[in-house]
Amino acid sequence: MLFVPRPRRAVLRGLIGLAGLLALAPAAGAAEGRSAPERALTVVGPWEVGGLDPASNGHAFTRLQVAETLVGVDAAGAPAPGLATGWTVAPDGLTWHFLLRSGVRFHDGSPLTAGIAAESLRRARANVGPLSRVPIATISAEDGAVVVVLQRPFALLPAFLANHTTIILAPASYEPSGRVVRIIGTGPYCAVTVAPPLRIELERFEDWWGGRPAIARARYLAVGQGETRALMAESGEADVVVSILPVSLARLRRNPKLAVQTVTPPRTRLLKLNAGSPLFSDPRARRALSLALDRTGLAKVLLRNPGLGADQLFPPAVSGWHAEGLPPLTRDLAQARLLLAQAGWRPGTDGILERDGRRFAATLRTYSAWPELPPLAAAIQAQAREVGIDLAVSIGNTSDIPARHRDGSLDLGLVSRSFAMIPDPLGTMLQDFGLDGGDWGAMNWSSAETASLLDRLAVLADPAEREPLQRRLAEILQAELPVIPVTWAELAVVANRRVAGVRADPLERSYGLAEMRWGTP
Amino acid sequence: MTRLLLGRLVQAALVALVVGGLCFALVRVLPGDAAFRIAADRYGPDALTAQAAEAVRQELGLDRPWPELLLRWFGELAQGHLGNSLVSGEPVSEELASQLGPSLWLAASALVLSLLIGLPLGLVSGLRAGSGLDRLALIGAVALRALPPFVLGLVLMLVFSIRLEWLPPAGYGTWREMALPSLTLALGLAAVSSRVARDAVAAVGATTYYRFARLKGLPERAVLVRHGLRNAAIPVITYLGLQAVYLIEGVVVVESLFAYPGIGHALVHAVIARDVPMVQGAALVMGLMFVLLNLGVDLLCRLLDPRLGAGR
Amino acid sequence: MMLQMQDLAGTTPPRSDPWPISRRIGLGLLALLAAFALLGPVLVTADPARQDLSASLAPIGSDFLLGADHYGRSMLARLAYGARLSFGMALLTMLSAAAPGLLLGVLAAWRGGVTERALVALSDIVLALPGLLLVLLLLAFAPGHFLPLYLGLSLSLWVEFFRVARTTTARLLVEPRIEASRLLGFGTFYILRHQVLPEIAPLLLTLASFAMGTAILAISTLSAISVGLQPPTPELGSMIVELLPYYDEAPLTVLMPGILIFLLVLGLQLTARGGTVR
Amino acid sequence: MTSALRIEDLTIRTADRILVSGFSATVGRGEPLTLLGESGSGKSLVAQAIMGTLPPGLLASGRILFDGADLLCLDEVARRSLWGRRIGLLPQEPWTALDPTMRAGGQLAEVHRYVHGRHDADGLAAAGLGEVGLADAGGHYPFQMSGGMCQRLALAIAHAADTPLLLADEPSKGLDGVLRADVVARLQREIAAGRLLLTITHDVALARVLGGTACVMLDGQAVEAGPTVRLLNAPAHSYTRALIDADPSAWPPRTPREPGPSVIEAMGLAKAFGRRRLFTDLDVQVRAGEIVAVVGPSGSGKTTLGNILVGTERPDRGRVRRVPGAAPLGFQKLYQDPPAAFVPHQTMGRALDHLARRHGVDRERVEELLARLKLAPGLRKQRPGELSGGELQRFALARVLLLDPVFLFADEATSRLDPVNQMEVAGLLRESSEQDGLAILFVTHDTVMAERIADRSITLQQ
Repeated sequence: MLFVPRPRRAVLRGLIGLAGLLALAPAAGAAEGRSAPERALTVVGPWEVGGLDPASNGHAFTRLQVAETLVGVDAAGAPAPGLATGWTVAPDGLTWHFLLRSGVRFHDGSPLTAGIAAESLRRARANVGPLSRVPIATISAEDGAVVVVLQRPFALLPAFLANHTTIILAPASYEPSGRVVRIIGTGPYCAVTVAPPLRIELERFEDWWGGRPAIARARYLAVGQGETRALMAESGEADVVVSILPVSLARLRRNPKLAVQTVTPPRTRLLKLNAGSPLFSDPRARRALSLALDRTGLAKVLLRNPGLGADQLFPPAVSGWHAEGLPPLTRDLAQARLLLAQAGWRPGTDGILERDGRRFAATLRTYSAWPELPPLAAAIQAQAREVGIDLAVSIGNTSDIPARHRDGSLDLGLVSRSFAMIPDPLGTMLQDFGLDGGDWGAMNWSSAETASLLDRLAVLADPAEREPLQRRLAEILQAELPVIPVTWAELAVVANRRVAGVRADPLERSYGLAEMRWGTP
Repeated sequence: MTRLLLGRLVQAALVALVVGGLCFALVRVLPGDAAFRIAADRYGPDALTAQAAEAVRQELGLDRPWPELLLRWFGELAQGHLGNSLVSGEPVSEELASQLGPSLWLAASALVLSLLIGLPLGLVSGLRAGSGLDRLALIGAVALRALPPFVLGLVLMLVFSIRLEWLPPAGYGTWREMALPSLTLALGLAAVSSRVARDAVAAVGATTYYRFARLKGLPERAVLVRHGLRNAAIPVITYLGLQAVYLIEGVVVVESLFAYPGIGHALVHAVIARDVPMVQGAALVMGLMFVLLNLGVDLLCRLLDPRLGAGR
Repeated sequence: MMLQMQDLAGTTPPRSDPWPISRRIGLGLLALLAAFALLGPVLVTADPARQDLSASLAPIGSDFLLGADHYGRSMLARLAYGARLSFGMALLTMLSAAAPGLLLGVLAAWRGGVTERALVALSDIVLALPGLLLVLLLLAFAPGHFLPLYLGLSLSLWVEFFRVARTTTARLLVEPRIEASRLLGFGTFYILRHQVLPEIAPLLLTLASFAMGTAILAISTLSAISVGLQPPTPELGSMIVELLPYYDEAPLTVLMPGILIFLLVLGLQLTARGGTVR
Repeated sequence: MTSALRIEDLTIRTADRILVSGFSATVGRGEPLTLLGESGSGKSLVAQAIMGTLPPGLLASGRILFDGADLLCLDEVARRSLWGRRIGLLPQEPWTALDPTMRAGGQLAEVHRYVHGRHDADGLAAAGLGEVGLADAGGHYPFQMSGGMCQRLALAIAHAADTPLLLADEPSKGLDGVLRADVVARLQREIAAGRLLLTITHDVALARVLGGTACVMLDGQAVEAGPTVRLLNAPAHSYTRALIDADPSAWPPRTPREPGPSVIEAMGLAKAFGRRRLFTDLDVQVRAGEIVAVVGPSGSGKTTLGNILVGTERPDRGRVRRVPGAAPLGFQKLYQDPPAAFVPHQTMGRALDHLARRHGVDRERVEELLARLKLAPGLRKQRPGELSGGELQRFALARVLLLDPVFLFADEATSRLDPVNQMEVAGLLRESSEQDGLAILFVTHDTVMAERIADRSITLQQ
């Protein structure tokens, strides 16, 4: 034993002091963003920052305008010049020329060449992503142009080249193995630090081909909780907040310091049914379920906007696809019960329908990646109950839907489907309503007519020619209901009034940092 | 002393083995196709397709026999590697490092705050055990204890960010962003530690030696500081040793509410995404941190109470 | 009078009143809550799952006694059913954590030696394992079910009981009175039953009260990361999460489940410690 | 410096009963006052009244004059200002009154530093420790010091306070002969230094050596007072006499008797704790009807030896042989601290019933045993905390005798009792050894008691 007196008090003081330090000392990177003369524009969004791989996180870099694609998108959602000033297609519809914009430089100063662009595209094609679904034969470079040769005509090529997985990066971005180790793009902002999972720091790229952006420094913060995002806006910590919970909207609108914009993106929350299951193989059952839904109620209460009730697949904003005058999907419990009765379902003792001993009971699967889905599911559950359909809600992982689509164990799924991955909705339609259905679309449902319609659309470029086909498609889906539209979506962007030039992009392709500037609050 | 260190060392080793094996086994036997889960986490809900999942399966060789995978993990662990994340492909150690830092800052500051709040409160209520103030403190503690952390956090945001506009509601980088989350955690901790402190103080106050210190003629302050605090601190510290785990892992909600990067966040994310190496890595780090922390607690207690060192 | 126990420093005899006022209040509270949880579902006719979107967030005192949640479901009904489920499950968790914790703790202290060292090592490892991990993993087997959730919780909760039971028992066992009882021919069971249990009971009670609170909160915490939710089942913890977005429009409604939890923990606390020094 | 402490007509009462009535006494320079009496006689209350630490709910009337003020009229603050400056305390059983987590030096130094604000407190402390022979114990914690060392540290603290008035509370309690003499010597030094000394004790021998005046208390009354020597030599009051007779030195010597057959034998016992060797190659034999005393300084292994014999501890070497045919429960033990040997929440009645039921003893047997041990039936409803040490120890004896043991290990069984009870219990032990032929191993630190009660003694050295 140590009998020698030790200076215990001193040791203790030391410890306490240390503790104090811990409390007060600023955490790592304290100085960041505070010492700068001009405030960094803070953009807050729900999407976490993943790695650098364009296939998984390209969207982050297009939204923040760090990297750009050959083809852009205009206000109407049609393909527009991007890094390519224009394109031509040979009469055979196979060979495409994309003329590169001249004088474009990467953030590391190196010039953009056709070769580099072609290389990026080849990588994108080899990787997971939409481009790998395009019937491409070769991608090569000619002087000042990227040449894409197809196996068969495919009019959507430009739209596919607007997808964020096809961003053009400087050769220095890749390490020999082909892994992206830094993002060197051509956009108006360069990524100074990419700190997964929550932050990206941006700096203005002085010699962007589009001119010098007004705001010098910006940063993106990923904030998962909708409530927190709203508070970030209210507290003035954030300059621009993307995607606000419907509940918070009214409050934010009342706030004089904030400007709220809402747009309707081409996104629909829909019920994906297994048309192969005995429950839903009969179209009458699908229609009955659709008739049981109080879409307006759902939209009013949960989305705080009655107009979002989806009475057909596409919202009005999607021109050419939203079919005017299509008989809307409405609520009619009597009609629903009638249809179910015709389909042979009789109410059992507990009010749940039965047919030769089998209850009309199914599992409604959804996931929490979109915060509105679980509440919607709970409401749908209650409404289905009223016509005698017993749904058990299971909230799981996003992957459950495609996985169970594959092994056929899905009866019913509530999903949020975006038709903007490829700016042209057809891109998604091809994926979802082809002959053997799609991971997020039809399941065990196919219609020869739909298939042929899609095939014909795939080679047509002229909107006027496409319009009737698209309308026909909408009619079939409305009648057959391989998927039941529930609500459309609304994207709310809130900006502090000290920032001017904020524009909400329905396609969620870009936050439009380059157009923003500091205004007078 | 050496025995103590040795014991903790053995514990650390055991933890490493158990954590590694258990996480691996559990994550393996979980229902749901790992390839799909990983793909979902990589490409997001909109871009996830079966085709993507298949690509993932090929790339990661998820269909390889599991003993091979487990053994490789342990093998790499022995050399100090934690493997690569299945989702991002980055080394687990790097991913954790970027989140461990903030987590530690958060935990440490929360711990200190909770002491600054809990101890004085416990002290006064302990000295006046049974008084109105004591009862009030109890009710306060219970209230804090009954309030889910995210509700508490929200309230704090509303007060400090919206009403007073003192602190940012979320983000990270400087102490300002850290203040609210650590306060949220600290209050939850202080709720209980204040009661522990209160009981400890009350107990010490009832001892003969404490009263004799008074009769010696020491001023009350000296009595408290010289004979009260040290003796009362021992149970409090031991308790905090247990609670610190809660700090490291219980923070998940707080982290997501305040958009603060942390290891709890990493763990949940990894489990959901079936990112086995990340799960193992995160769990391992947490486990070892716990061991380390308890070592600290043991040493501190011995420092305060020499009887413990004497093997009594 | 126990003056012979006093020395000059003026020891006051320990308060021996087994029913201090605070304990009575606590018991009263618990009784009320129990009644609400058990009788509520029977008396309240409203269906906790019945939605009426037109009555979304109806205020207190309207055609709903305690108002309605965002789906227009009767809060009263949901609280009653929620209380039954949450309290019941919390009790279950607490018991399934306390029973093994207590037994193993006493066993460890009683047998000592290898048994003790092994058990302590085990508990240390469990402690070092993130409880969250255990719960998450267990849950993945039966997503959306509460039972595995609570059992998963008790997997990490039992340790605390174990540690307390062990240390207190160990301290008791060296007391002369235990040795005396042994010499007087009393068996192990008698000693545990009449001498050990009665003395560690109060401590365990305090632990238990916190454990139940912790259990319910853990649920809400997990619901917050959307684990363990299973609509439309009313469960206090997940109710808070469901309602949270509406904190601005219906703060009181959001708080209601929280208040129930608060009353439960408070009641347990008052009962367990009776406001006296432990 | 103050000349005297005068207590006039002090009465202490609770709401419903009087605990001390009309007590008057004076402590003068060189005239120490010793309050004699059993626990519960109210002597502690008097001291508490002086100190101002009466438990809440007790009211004191009368006057306690000191420094020309009436202590009873002082408010909290004024009272505290006296502690350690005008009135000092020598606590009973100092090992419980010392901070277990503070070194000896610090506990002494703080008196200099915080009470008297003297410079070089540490130096003074070191000197003070040296004076009481603890020079090299300054770095020790209480748990590293023997009872005697703790007692001396307490004395050093009291000395450092250097208060005109010193209250000594049972200063000889739990100390063996040598240590007790040491304490007395130091107290006398304080008296010589002109300090007023008020001692509370039930130790007649202590009172005798302290001299001055003595006052015998019974049930809150001062039954007899006067110069100690006269009072102890010519006691007027019966209780005083009882008290004097109760002192072991006054016990009738044990009549030599022919011991019965050997009940238990131990050969070549050896026991050590870590590096500390208690005893090696020790032989012990106890015969039926024989009382064997084990004496020796604290820490010499007296208790351990007894435990080995009853089988609650194992020896490192050597073996214990019990008489063939003796029931395993025939070897029993009495404990030093009676309350610690009972289940606190169990009434005596229940405890006995459980025991009787377990061993199939019939009620009559229990009743007559209780009667024989002078335990009123009313006590059966009490819990341990509500009984006096004497009563508890007699219950302990009762429950042991219920199993008709052949061997009993009495571990300091009387040391915590006041004289009258002590004699009574000792008498009962003697009685049962004579009547039932019980073999008793009587462990004590009190050599006088040992030679009075035992047939022979074993002395263990440190």
